[in-house]
Amino acid sequence: MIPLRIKVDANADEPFVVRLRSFEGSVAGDIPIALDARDVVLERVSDAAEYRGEGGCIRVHGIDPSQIDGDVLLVNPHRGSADRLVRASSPHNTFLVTERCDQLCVMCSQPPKAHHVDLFAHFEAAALLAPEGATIGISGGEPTLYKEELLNFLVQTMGKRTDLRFHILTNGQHFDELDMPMMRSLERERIVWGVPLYCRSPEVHDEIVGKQGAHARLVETLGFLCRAGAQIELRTVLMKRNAPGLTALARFITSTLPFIQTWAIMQLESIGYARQNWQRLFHDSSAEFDGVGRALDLVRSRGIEAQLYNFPLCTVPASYRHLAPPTISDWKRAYLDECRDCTIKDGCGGFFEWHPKKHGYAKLGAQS
Amino acid sequence: MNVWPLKFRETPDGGIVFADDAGGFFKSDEGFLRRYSNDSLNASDLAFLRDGGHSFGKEFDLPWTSFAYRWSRRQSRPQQLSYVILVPTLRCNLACGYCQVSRASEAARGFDWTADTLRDVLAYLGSLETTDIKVEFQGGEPMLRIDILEEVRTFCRSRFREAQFVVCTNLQCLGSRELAFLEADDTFVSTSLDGDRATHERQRTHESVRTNEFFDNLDHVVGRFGPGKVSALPTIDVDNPPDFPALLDNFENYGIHSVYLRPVNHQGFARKLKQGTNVLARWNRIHADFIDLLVDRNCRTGRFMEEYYFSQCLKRVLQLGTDNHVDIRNPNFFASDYLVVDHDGRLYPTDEARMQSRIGRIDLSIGSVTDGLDLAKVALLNTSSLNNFDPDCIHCVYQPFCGTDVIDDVSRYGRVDVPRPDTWFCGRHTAVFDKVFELIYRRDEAVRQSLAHWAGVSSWAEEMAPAHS
Amino acid sequence: MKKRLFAIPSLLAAGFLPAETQALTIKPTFDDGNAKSLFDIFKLDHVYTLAGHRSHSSHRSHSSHRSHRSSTGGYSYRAPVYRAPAPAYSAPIYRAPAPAPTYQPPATAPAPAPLKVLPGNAQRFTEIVREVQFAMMAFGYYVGELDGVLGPDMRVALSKMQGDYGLKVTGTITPETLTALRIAAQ
Amino acid sequence: MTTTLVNTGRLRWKINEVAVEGAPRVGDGHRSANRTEGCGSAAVTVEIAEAFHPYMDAAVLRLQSQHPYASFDIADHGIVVTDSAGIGDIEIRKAVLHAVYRERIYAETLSMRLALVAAVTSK
Repeated sequence: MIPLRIKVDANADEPFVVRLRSFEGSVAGDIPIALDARDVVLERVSDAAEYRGEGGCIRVHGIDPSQIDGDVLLVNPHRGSADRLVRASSPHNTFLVTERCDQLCVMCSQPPKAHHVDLFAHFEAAALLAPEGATIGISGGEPTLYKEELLNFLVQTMGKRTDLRFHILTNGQHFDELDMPMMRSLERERIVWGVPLYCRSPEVHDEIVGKQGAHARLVETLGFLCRAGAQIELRTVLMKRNAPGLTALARFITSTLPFIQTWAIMQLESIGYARQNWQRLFHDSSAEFDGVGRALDLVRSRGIEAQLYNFPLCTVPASYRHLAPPTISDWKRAYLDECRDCTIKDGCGGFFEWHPKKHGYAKLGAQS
Repeated sequence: MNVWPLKFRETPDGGIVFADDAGGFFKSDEGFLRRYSNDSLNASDLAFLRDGGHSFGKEFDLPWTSFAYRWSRRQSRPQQLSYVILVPTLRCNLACGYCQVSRASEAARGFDWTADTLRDVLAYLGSLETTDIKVEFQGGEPMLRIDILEEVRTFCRSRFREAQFVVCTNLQCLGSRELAFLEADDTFVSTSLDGDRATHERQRTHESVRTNEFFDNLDHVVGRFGPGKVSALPTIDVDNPPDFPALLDNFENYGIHSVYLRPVNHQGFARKLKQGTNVLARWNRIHADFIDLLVDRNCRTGRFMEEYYFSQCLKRVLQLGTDNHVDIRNPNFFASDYLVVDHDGRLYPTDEARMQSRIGRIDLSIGSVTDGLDLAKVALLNTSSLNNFDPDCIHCVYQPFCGTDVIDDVSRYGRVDVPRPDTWFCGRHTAVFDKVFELIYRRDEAVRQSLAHWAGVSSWAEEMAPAHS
Repeated sequence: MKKRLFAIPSLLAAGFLPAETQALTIKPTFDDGNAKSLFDIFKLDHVYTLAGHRSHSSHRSHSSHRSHRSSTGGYSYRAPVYRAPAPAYSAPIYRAPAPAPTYQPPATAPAPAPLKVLPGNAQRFTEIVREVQFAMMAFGYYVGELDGVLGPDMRVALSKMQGDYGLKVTGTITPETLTALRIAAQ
Repeated sequence: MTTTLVNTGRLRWKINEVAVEGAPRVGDGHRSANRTEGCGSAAVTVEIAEAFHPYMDAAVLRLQSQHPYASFDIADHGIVVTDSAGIGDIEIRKAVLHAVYRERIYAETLSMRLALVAAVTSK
């Protein structure tokens, strides 16, 4: 497990953003003269690592500076901790812009909270300091609950950093036609909108997301996003409740959502509400893969890309494994004992760190 | 509920195939057709049509937007010029009977690029905006001017970010210089292999010595560079077709799994062949039987081969935006993404168009490497190069999947406004799409396996073939 | 050069219609600023590479692989609950907390400053650390793994070595430390 | 019922529509084709429902080009096909009905097609 929050001492009134630079093992000349105002450079390591920058000093505890070089931290001086907003060495960086949400999904991995702390200014500073060509995830809660701030954040950062890409999760309940000019002004190639849709039937979708009329509102938004030219990754978490309807959903995609860029069928992550309802929700795709396979083939036969996220390769029939790339974020990826000396391990995304020991897959095991 | 216009066509088994302008298709029956035409669709009809994306509530709602999207993706759009076919020489060291290009003999003079032409061609290529290029060398036999090939390749490698080269060669003579040229990773071979040895000799090499040369060279190239290097296609004479099972074995043992059956095209020297009556019907029969042979063989061997054009038409039916094959897209914009540079530096939209000028039938040239592209003439060609408003196509169920080929029409009939059902292009494509839909709606396991493979998926279940009764 | 005679003298003679009569101008115009029609938007990023044509079906173009983000990526860090640091790293011995250094966030507006991450940086750094570990082991300062990973015992070893050799004691791999250990920094 | 005068470019057709009171109204084009003997080879009359009458001439135009040997004439309640040797009754009736269906479908949905193209290509 890679820690995303570390202990930092700093005496300041408000939270602030810094970028850690070590320059260890490099020749003296390597240190660029023009450091950013928010860069802090490693000076000493004893029982803590001391960094100094324009604004003064901070002390980092409990982790070796070499593991956090280039990271962008949001330091919270009152709590003596900092969140690693951007980990320079990882492709999976996500900004949690709010914890509020207008839906209450049965499998929500991060159950929503009522309070909201507006961190957009810090996120903007952090994005500007991110590694070149980084893709930054935006998630929540529901990010478009703060649609104005979000769209401004995108316009600002994408304007100043033309190399940055964004992957934004949204339940598509809050767009309306007035947003069209702004949406069309965004550079479409650099944003992918991750939109969850769980079932062709409105009742089942509404029940899963815990909100009446959510499906109808989402269907409207998908039309809007298509006309805005947005790139859409449609996401369907596979559960007992919607597994039977997968082929019908596939047919709905080919006839009514042909404009999506890709369809991601995702295995369940056992955390948050999903953990509490695991037995009721988890669908063992290794035992019943037929519906999943036929759904994938139907959309792919129509030229729409479809993939399996979070599926351990051994639980997927061989002829579909090329559609199951490793997708579990590095910081929460783990392997089981059964994975030892499996020949296809490095192509496999493994399991979530907190996947239940009784993994629930009938067919699982090292592939020779 | 508004239902988008549906076109229809009866199938041999008494059913009727329907399709809308965006290519959404399904199969139903006379009863549904009558209800649809009489505005008396029942609830189950309406539900089925809505599910299939054939209807919408009001303009700009999701169903409407989805249909508009699919309709737009069905129309091809002009691209950036990034694919050139270069003809450095018309001379050839073979004398194939069906030669489409009316070659010049190997010793003839005045059929190669002069030094000036080469210079002008390179200048023209240099002036292209594209960052990536694909160059195909045709002829005559391009290997007779290996020197020109080398110079063009060197230039393109430095001028373009990515460059790929295909040499259409008869593989008759392969010296060390030619082999060295083909060795490069960015260079591929396209050759002809007319099925079985006997047919190949009868149609192309005429003497067994030359046939041996060809097969030895083919073995050598495939053995040395691996199957990915070589693609081949058989030209089929309707009067004397090859032994198709042998053809498939031959292709498979050279590691070539995609066979592109091409009928002899009666231009150039081939024109002098007597072709007998009703060539089209006999060609369609041969093609349909070949598909059935493939289905059975694939099922029997478990090693899947395909007929390239059938697969392309299958994908045209199933998918949007399958415009990567110039024979079948709509509109078929000329000089949009590719063109031909003849041995005298003149530019042509296709190799058939070059042929028409060569035999003095009609001048379809569209400029030259020195004067550049004749945009006015290209625009004139493009006006008739779409099927959306043709009086026959507007009623045809296959219109969204089909294409148009005005140059083929001119070459055969001297006009482009011949009623479609009377043209070779329409007759041939109607037959191919009939076969595609026959297979899509057949239930037997062998057909399903091949269809899954040809469509690039792992299984083919009934939802692939929407039906309503 | 002499004008060649053709059986069909012109395109019009072959039935081609004059250019302006094209009923439908679905050729999107590229040149009118950014006002886009739905047609333009729907056709935006669907560029294909020409794979096949009449005389030879040359090689199939492969579809480019797109990046994907997996699980809900629901959060980059857990809700306010504090997580223990990585178990692999043993907590340092407790010392009376030194007063927290003061930090005054700069007032200037955040400016774009992309971090240049050269490919292979991480590899190179691990190599250098492994060489330092090896040298430190040779001089008797380090007894741990030669795994190229800097941990607390390497930090203590570095400080001790720097002290003994009269170098500036930082506990980090400084340029003068490398020179002292006769390791060339690539 | 008005007298519809349909100008199809070169040909000028005149159809007089007479609504016959009390005549059995059949809601759809589903009529039996009855064959009346006499005048050379047998003539087949395919009855066409009123809703399709405006499209009979366009249908006849296409049928004539597709079946040059047979001749097609518009009568009061349908289309009479003569000299259709070699094509069975069922085939003729289907060909005629399908032709009429196609013309009606095309005419009545043309506005939808034009609206789609306009909406999709407008800036």
